Amino acid sequence: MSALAWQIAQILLVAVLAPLATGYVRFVKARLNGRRGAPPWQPYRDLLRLLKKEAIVAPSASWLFRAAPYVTFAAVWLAACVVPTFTTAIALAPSADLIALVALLGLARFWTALAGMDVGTAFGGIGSSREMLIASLAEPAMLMMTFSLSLVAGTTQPAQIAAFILGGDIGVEVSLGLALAALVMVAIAENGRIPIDNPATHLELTMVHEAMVLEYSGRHLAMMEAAAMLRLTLFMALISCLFFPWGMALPGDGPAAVAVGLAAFLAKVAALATALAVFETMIAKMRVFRYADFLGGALLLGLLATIFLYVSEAV
Amino acid sequence: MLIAAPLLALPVLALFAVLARRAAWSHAVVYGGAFLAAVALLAGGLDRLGGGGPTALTLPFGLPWLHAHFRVDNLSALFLVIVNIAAAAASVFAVGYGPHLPDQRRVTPFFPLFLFGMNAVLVADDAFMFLVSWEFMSLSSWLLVLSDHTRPETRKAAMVYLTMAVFGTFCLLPAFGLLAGAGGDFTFDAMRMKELAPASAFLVVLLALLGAGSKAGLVPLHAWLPLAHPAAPSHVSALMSGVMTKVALYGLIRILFDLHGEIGWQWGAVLMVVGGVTAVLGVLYAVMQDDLKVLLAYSTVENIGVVVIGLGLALAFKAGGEPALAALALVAGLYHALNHSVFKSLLFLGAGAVMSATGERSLGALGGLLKRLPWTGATFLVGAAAISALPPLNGFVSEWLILQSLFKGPTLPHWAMKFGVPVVGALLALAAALAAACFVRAYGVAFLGRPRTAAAAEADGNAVTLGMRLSLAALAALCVWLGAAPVTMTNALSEVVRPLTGIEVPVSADLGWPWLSPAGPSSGSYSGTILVAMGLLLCGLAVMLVHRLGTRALRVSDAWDCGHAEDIPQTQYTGHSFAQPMRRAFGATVFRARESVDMPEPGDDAPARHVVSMIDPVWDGLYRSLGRLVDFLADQVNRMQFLTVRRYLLMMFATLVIWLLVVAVRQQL
Amino acid sequence: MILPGPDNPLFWILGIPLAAALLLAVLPWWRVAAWLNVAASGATFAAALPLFRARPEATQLFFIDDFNIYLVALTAFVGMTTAVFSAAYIARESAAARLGDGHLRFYHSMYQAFLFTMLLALVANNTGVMWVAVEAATLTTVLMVSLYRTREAIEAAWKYFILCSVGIGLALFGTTLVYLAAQPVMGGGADAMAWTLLVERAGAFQPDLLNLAFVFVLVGYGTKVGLAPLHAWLPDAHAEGPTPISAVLSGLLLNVALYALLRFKMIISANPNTLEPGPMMIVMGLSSLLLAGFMLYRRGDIKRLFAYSSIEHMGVITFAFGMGGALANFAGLMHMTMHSLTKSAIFFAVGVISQNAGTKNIADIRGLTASHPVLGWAFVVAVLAIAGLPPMGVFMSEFLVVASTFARQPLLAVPLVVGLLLAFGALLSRLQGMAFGEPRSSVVPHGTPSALSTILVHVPLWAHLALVVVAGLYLPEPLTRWFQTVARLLG
Amino acid sequence: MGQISYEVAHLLGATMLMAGFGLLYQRRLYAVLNTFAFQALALAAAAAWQAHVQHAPHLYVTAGIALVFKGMLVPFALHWLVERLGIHRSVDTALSIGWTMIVGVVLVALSILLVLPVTANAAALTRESLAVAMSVVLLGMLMMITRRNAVTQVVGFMALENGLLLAAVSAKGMPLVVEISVAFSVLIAMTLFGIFFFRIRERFDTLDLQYLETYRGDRQ
Repeated sequence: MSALAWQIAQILLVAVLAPLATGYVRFVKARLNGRRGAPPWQPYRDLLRLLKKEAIVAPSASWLFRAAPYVTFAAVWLAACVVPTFTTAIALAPSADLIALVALLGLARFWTALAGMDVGTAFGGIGSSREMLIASLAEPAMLMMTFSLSLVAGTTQPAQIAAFILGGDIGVEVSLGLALAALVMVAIAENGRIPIDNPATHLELTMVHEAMVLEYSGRHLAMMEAAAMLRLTLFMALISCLFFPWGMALPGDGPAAVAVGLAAFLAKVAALATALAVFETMIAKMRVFRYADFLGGALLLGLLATIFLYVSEAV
Repeated sequence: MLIAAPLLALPVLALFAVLARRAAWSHAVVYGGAFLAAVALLAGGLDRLGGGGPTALTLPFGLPWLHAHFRVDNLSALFLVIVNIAAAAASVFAVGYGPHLPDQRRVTPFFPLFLFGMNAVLVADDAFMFLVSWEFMSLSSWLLVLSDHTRPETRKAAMVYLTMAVFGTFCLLPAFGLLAGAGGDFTFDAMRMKELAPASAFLVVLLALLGAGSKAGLVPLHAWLPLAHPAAPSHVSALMSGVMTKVALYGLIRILFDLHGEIGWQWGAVLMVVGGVTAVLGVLYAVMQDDLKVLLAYSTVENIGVVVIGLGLALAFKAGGEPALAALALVAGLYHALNHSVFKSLLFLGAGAVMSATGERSLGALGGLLKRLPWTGATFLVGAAAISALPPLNGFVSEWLILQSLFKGPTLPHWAMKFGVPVVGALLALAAALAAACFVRAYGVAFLGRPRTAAAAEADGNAVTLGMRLSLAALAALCVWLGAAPVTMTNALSEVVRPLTGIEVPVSADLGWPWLSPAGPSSGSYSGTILVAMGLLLCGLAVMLVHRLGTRALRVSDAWDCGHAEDIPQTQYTGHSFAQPMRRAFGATVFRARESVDMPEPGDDAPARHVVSMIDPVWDGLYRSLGRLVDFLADQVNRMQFLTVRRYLLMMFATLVIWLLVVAVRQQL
Repeated sequence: MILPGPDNPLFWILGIPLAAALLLAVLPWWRVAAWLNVAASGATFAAALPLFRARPEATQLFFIDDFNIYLVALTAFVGMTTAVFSAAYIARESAAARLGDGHLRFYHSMYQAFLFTMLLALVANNTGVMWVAVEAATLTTVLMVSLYRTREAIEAAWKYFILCSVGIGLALFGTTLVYLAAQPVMGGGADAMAWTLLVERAGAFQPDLLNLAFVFVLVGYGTKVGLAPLHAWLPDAHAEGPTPISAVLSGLLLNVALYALLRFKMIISANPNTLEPGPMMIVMGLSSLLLAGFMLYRRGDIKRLFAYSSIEHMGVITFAFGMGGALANFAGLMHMTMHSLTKSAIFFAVGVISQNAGTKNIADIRGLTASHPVLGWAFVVAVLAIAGLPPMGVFMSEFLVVASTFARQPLLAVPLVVGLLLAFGALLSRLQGMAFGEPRSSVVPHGTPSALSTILVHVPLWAHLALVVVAGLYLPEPLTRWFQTVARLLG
Repeated sequence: MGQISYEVAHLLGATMLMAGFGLLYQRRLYAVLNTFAFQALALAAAAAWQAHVQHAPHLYVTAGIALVFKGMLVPFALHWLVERLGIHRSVDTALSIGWTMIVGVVLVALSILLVLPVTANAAALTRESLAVAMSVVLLGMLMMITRRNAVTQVVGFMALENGLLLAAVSAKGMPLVVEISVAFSVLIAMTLFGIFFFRIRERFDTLDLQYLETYRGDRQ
């Protein structure tokens, strides 16, 4: 029964936390750039404002255009619900594993990309097309990472992997490091961060995610934005769950351990967000057609992570 | 009875179609009859799948000393189900679709025959009847491809198709010959009993792979598929792509898992690599296509690759002494076969609906159809999502199962497998991701955006009749059902694979019915049912929240498009432009894709052109060179037609003298 | 030497065509002659049927066994159906003034004479009589090949004549050698040429002499069978003569020549010390198959196309007999029968097609299924049948040949399969070009077909096709038994 | 039987073989015809001798046919044809005469090599005749191949056929020899008729067969 309670708590937590995490990243970046920046809770205000605004829909748009924000948001939300954050004892844990997670993100992307094409503008098409290219390499990279983790831990369930790593008899593995690197690269790409995409850009020819949602406004845009924020949080949760699960509560743990887990999770998110901000500040955006190299690299790292397992086994 | 009677009814229908070809209502009768027969066969298959041992029947024709053997076991029953789901849907669809064809009289007689051929392959229990049905299936579908015979490209497609089909038969035929041995007992029972010499065993697998692979469309034997499948009328394309390729896989499974005794793990590796390459190449081709049906055909190639990865994995596990994992991989492959038949039929029928409404099948001529064809658009979306392996639809479940079993691959003791499996896994993942790109492109360009031509703008929603809509909706519902509640089907599948792997695999036993947990609950589990429920819940929650917190006001106004919005629909992204990043990233190496801009001199008012050149490595490297070789040799040999009588006499004389010398030499020895 | 009396079916089988030939030679009205031709062929077929009930005693001259019984029936049957087709064909040729009355009188007489010689070759128990009959068959057809008197026809006839005469000469030498081998054992005289006796005693013959004899017989009768590289006469003789003659040449004469060859092979096989004749037949069969496979790609003349297809099939059959063994021999016998029925059906169709199109040029024939649906589809079925697609009969024999070869000699099966595929590709591309696409609009047919002549073509055509389809799935039990007996004898 | 019968048969066979070489050697058409007539006479003599030795009176018929038809009628007919049709009187060779002779010798060697070991236990008469007959057959074929003119080809064919008949008459007690020789005669008559016929119809301007071949169907 507690699993259900924790699950509900997580559902609410990720939804509430997501804008804050994004706001925090922006905040740190602004500070690093020497600006004052908006406060970290600014995204809440933005979203609320958008919700209150009238939504504008082009005449050429179909029902899909209006449904996509909700579907996208729900898919990402669902994905974020199944990644253990503060405890592995959540009710949905056995219902979706890492593969399903990748696919849920794919579902969100599928709808967003379609929505980008629905109005029939050039920019929407550009965004969708590039997004799908990125995904076509990012997804395999993430699956390869899953593969290596499943070889280490014997499972694809994030909760089980976290438990396995917490179990401790693992030591430092080269392949885990490679897998982490792959996941980070994928995370950067999937969230449209520099060097793949610039979330703040409005220079048309360089944007990817923003181009897809270009035609959205009002509550639709709010949903899309919220989904993006949620996705960022999701990846942070994923990285911390799979590679830094320390502090996370396990099934059977009491509320005290869960409280510790929650604190640890918030700390991890803060740390990752800071790291992201620092990284983005230091690096420049890539040309569109170098994405393939970047993500191909991620895919290769994922593959290497798997193969290194045998190397270390053989040694 | 449930199987024999409808099977025999199909040729009768064909005869009726010939006799009543002038009657306007004849097609409705034929397709209606085909529908009933398919439903009966489907019921028969499901019934058999429900339980009981195999039923066998021997009839006094076929090879005289052998007679014709028929048998329905679980594997046949499963494929009967696969075939006849699509067949029933296609028949219903065809009632409304048929009149849109240029010459329906060239379709109705062969459609039931095609169904007959496919079903007969599944129930055949000796090599002769198997091959007769197999060829019959090819033959009838060849005629269906040729129904639009006045177009030269159709004839070329048909030509390549049947030649490849016969090539396949000539591979399977010797494989059966080897399995039967010199004694010539061609019943499958005798083959199961037989021990093969190592060389023969090797050859059998190779030939089976070539024979069934060419029919299924494995790279590099796939070349006919994207030519022939699109050339046929859409309801036939649906069957060819969705179902006939499955019949080919049935043949492969029947030989590799049932008739053949022991197969080395190396063949599993070969199958996996071939499958992986097929999957990636297939989808890469698909993502570049402009013709909707060609795109779908190439996507079939991809999916066959995916299934074959599963089969290869199962072989490797079986040989490696891991029957439980072999069963899992086989279940995964079979489930994907089933799923693909459902959503590929759906997509092809959708393409048919688009064609009947617009008369176009080129992506460049479509656009904005979702508004004009809501039924087709919605169901096609389901199909596109399913084929892109998105949860909670069926395509995802089978890909998930395949990945799960793939992740267990490194438990095999062979180093080649340990290193190879991750690579295949990467190929599979790449294919899946590209498939999503491919179908976002296809759906986005055809159904979304603004109409690119008048034909698309004036798409006639009434052309998609009730029957067509029903058939599309039924298949779409099936996609959802097979995705959301996969357990009933996977349990049936584990019954199917039990005799083939010798072990039962309780795909969902550990956690209860909503979850699939193929290799134990701690190894990975998935629940489509719960995800659907949760997804709907969260979606509803989001909608509720938004509407509570925000306004519901909505205004229809011009598109923003960064201020560049223009009325000309040509400013939209096209299929070609959508594919450009993919073409640059992958096509440059695989297809040697080159882009060049042809910019006229200043003062020249010719339009600038952007030219893309691509080379199909398989077609050019293999088929064209083979064609050239045949041409060259034919030219050389043809000289013998124009010699003088004296030279012909010389040939005769030389033959005589050579044989005399041979005899002289052999007598001395 | 006892000739059969009227109570013996052989009397009628041989007597009817012989008498008809003589009668037709003097009958001046070709319309009557055409019907008489049909009637005589029908009567011959009817006379052949009692053989199934009771076989006459074997004499030194004639005999009926499991091997020739069905060949006699087949020959009489195809002779009859071709005569029916011929009536339609000739009527249109005559109407188009392509053949004169004198030619036609000669034609009908020779047709019956040809049937007579073939039946004689089949029922002859004496190897010498068989030889004479095959030679006479050559002579009767040579003149018919040159019937149109075009330069191509005369050239074809000349080549046919020279090559087959030399071939037949070599066959005689082989026959003499067999006699010489038998003579020390059997003491000379007619006994030493009677096949039934030869086969019984062959074990005691001098094996080396038999080897030598087989080489001559193979090259000799092989020429007549059309085995490459002895085939040169065949395509042109088929292409330039009247189409009914092409039908019987392909459907019957090749079989008869092969039959002669096989009779000798049985003698050789009956002697345990001879060299295996199989490899020679395999080589000749494969070379025919491959040669024809390539040749088919360059054919522009519809009749020559199918003539090469006959070479291909004779190659397959010879290969099958060369492989030997119960399965392959059975397949060979089956293939002989099926090829005969199918190929003659194809020539029936081709005859009408080229009359309709006014040309034999493949490139000028288009869209048959659209312009002449019934004929066009019959043609499609027939060509698919000859290309070896099920459910037609050729598939069954090809199935057996390929499967059994692979089980025994996988390496030999590779060229076999390559050849079959090559031939298939060529035939298919030609078939698609002719049967599908937009029909040609600017076609000047040779004469217009009457309703009767259309029926006269379609009845034999569809009858053959029906037989071929049925046989592809179901062989009557006695036929199977005969095939199996013969297959055993062939070793 | 005995030595004499063997010697005579041997002599006649050898004569035929020599005549066979003679055919290859001749450069003039009339000389070829004469040589052929000589070979036919030798055949007739051989047949008659066998009729005598084997006490087989029907062989006299064969001998008669050979003598009258091949020894006289055919050479005369060919003479007439050559004159009437104005055919070149010289032999048009595809392989030089020297080489033809060498190949001929090789062929004879092959025949002997093949036949002699095979017939080790047969009667000496048969043995010798068979080797000679086979040589004559092969030489006749060689002639057909190495000579271009239609008339020489026909002569080659008839020489081949002489060899066949020699084998047939030498085979002790072989039935049907007469029928066979009649059949061959018909064949030859038809050949001559054919040549004459083609010429009469004026389809071809020459009897050199190369011209005939240009009328082959199915050229592309």
